[in-house]
Amino acid sequence: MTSHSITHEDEFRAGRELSLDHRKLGMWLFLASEVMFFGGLIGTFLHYKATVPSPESAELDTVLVGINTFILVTSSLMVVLGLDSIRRGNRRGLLTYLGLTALLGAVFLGGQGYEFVSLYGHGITLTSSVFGSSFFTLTGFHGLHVLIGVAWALLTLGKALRGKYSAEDHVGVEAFGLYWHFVDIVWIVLFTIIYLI
Amino acid sequence: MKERTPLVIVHVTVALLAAGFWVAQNVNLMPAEASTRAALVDQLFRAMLGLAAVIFLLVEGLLLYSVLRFRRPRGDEGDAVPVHGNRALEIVWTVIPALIVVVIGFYSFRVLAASETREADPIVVNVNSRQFSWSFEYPAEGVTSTDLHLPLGRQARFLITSADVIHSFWVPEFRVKRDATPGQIAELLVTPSRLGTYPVRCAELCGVGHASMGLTSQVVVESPDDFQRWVEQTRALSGDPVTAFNTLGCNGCHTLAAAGAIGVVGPALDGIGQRAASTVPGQDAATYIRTSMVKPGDHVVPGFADNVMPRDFAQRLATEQLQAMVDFLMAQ
Amino acid sequence: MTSSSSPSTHVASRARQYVMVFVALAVITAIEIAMTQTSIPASLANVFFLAFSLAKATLVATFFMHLRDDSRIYTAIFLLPVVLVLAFSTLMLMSAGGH
Amino acid sequence: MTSESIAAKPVPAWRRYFGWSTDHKVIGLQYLVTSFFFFLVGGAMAGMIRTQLLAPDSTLVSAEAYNRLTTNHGSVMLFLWILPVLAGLGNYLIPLQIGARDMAFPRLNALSFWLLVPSGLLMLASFFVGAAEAGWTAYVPLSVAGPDGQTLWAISVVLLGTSSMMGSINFVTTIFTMRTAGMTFWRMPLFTWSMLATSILVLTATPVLTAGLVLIAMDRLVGTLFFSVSAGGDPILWQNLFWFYSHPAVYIMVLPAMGAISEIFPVFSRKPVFGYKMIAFSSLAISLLGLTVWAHHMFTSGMDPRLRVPYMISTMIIAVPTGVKIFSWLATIWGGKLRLDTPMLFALGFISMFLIGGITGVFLAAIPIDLHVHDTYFVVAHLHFVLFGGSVSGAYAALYYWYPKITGRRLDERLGKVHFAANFIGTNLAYLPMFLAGLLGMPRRVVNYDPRFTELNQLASLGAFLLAASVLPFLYNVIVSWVSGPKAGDNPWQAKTLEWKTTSPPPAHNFDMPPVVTEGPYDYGEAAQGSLTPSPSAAGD
Repeated sequence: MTSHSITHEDEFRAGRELSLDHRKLGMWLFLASEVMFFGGLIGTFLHYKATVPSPESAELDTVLVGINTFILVTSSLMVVLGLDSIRRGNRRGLLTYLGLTALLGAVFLGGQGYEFVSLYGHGITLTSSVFGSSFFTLTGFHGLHVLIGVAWALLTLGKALRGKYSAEDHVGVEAFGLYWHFVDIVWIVLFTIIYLI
Repeated sequence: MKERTPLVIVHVTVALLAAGFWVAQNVNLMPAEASTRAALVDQLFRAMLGLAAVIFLLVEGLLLYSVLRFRRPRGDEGDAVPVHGNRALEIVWTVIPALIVVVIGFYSFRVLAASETREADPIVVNVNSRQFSWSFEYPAEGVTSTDLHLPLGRQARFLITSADVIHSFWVPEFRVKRDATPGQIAELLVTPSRLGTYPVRCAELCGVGHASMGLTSQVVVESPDDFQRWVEQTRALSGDPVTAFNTLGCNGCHTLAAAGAIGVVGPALDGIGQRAASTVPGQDAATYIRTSMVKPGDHVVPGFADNVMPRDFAQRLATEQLQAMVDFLMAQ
Repeated sequence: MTSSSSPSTHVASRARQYVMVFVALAVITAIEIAMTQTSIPASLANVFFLAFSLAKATLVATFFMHLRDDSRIYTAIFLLPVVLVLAFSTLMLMSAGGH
Repeated sequence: MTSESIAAKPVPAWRRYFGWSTDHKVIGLQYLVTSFFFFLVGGAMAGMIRTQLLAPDSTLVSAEAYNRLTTNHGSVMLFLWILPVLAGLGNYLIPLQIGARDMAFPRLNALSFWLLVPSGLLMLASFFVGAAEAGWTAYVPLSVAGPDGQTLWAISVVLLGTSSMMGSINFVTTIFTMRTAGMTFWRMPLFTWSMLATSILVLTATPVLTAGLVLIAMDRLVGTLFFSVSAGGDPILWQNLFWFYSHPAVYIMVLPAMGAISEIFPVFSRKPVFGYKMIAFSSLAISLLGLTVWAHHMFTSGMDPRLRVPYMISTMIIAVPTGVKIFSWLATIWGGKLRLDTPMLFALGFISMFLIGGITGVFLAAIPIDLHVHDTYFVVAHLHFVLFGGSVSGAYAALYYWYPKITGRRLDERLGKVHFAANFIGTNLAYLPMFLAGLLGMPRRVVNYDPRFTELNQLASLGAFLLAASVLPFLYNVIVSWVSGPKAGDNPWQAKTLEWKTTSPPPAHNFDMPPVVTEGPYDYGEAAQGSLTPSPSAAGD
């Protein structure tokens, strides 16, 4: 029994020598594959943007989506401030900032829902044109990631309420944060290629 | 042993090169060369085959020699003399293949550039494909045919497209293929260099009729005079329902003796004139045949797949053309 | 990461840095939206938009995702697919020009 | 995380293999057995295909059934046999080879296996609703129009890809963070190196295929217009997305097999592996180069002419690291004391047959030749020499080599040699004639063919039937030896890699004491002895 408990502590020694935490490494590898997934969808969108004229894109409301972008960027700030709190042992701060993150994520989704509904009102739908198909698929998959992120934020919040995180142990918060910032980065790119260019 | 090693290496190298040279000179695995491109491609292929033979014999020879020569003596449980690597050797077997690859790449590029050079006054042929047949349209000559006739020695400029899924236009004797992609027009240049009749195949899986697609078409390379004669004959026959039947692509799926068609994807049409009246209650023969052409989904003959027959004959054919085809089929 | 038992006094807050990064992100976004309302020629504006987008993504990855302080291995894992996606998208756009 | 595997009973009860287990050895074996089942399924489909092709105008199966058979034969063999059998080997071996007690994420590991089973059954079940019939390449627009099974196929491949990505996250994390004391990167066994290179490819290439399959599934289910030509959809787009994964997939399927035979050559030659670092580097080089060459599958499809030559060059360059591996293996056995046991025979067979696949790959990269042989039986022959002569031979070599590790028993050598001979002759007989058929003008995926190819096809079918028969002695050997084979001892091959430094089969926690590594994995013929000494910290407790 004793030798087993020693090996248990010793298990990730190679990772520590490289200053790698296995949970964070797993998260980064997952994000790397997510980059490729969105890369496939982004490549599709750009290809059609270049080959098929899309007069519908004039209906896009850049200002509304710009505000939504601002909201998502703000939510990223909330995550790092939450992480900063727990790193200094401030659990109350973590709870507040995680709650704000989930709230801002939900607001972003609301904004996106509003945008989708108004585009459908203009006759731009998933099946109306190649632009519609690639626009809704790309932003829809991003929205799905935000939705999962909100659920994850609430889950992390629940764990934080039960006192799972401390100044020494907060990799769970960090892993969630990596995911959330990644979703933020994807949006920064999508905002540029869909709405600005 | 040690002093003999360089000599052995020289002997083996000479023998391998001689074998490769012999293979390049004497082994022909290709069908007839019927285009100028084919001659270039075959030269490249034979050169690569010679190189491949050298590498193949070298590796398999070393493998076989090692297996025979370096067997563990019975009862010897010890290890062999350890060798972890040899910098010079490793550089050699990295650099030599790299050089070979560069040479092959350069040679391939030369062949590609030479075989895609435009010549003056090409004959333009629109290659139209659909499930499961080819039709060849000569815009300048004003004729359309299921066979591809080409004058010897004059560059042909194919403009290849598809009406439904991806097909691939392949004439093995020309050594080239090009995908027929719907919504796109692909260009292909070929200069026929040998008189004769050659098959044309579809190389890209296109559905249930993929294997038989092209069996009703062939490539005929003929003298410019013969070609001119063929154009005039074909033009004279252009109103003929048999020609229409074949150029519309009906022969890709249906059997019809009068048109020489042997397709099996759709129902056979021999005797359709008699059967048509009694196939669908309440429809006379002419109505049934007309409906089957313009709305093929209404009555699918049992045992055959729906959604194979094109849906667009009502748009593609003028009223009188449609009527002529119905009359033609009624007489079968 | 410190293993001190009373971390609250030892770990300095990075909130200031985070807020500064956030302000930079917000300002860039504001400039972008403002630019869409002006009549700068599209080709010129697009260069700026791409540069802004790259800058914002880099700021988030570097500071919010801590790539600056963490092991370089994480950076490599993230950059390899980014480079591949850039190459893939460029080639997709090039082949779009071919038709 | 790994506390579950510690709590498990030291002697594995047979029941653990039929349920949720987080022990990497149980999961590895689950992968191996499941994938072999699917190998038999895919082989049965191949048997029907080759029976149909015995005669040029055979009507044994309809054209529709034939297209469904070829499509699912390819998909089952790639996604449900080769990928999972190699994942199974990786699962079983990586923690043992680096001295860890389990994978970094044991539950994720179990999940990735249990995702495989329903996805595989889903693919087979698609035969009840009209199986996919657009080829395993699923070119649009044909695949958008096909029967309902095409949708199930797409979903199944997405799930299988997800399973393979989860496995790869686990492999990379395990290799980076769980190596035992002294197990530096340059002391890692080459099989572990190859799995690392493979996992990088899986993680970067698979998601792009997933994205493409999502587009096909949405076109079919929701009515989006991605591949609707009349709306401006581009069929070439799918080919880019598909081949971005499916070309690297070839390396995903062959690199671990190369890793496995890199383990076998030094052991059965009693010599260190020649050019260890070069072999490891060449795995990484192949995987990185492999990500840049996908469009060489599209030379005939109307890609931008300016791009063709760069793709040709990058494709050909892959021959260089591949050649480095082959020559390093030859140098490893050169001057050794060779034992021609079955694992070694299959490893030698790998070289001799993979070589043919590799050389013909350079022919296919040369654009002028590709324009003739693309989509013909030449390609069919090439890919089977790579994947059957290469990957499957490597998998067999690995199974013969590590069977005593997994079961603690020896396989019958005579049956093994019969299996090897039948497999070797069958492979060459089945696939060599196909090169000629393709060069002479036979397209691939045809249910009937020109009668002048009859003899070539009959030879190929004969070879295929021999391959089918060759499975029987293997199955018999594996089953009977498991029950009543002679005990193998812990290290029957006197190998030096870490997996042989524990009992065979290993205890649930792999090593009684965490091993400390003091030398390389293949130091045969060196004076140093006793690479395995108890960890000082463990001993001191």
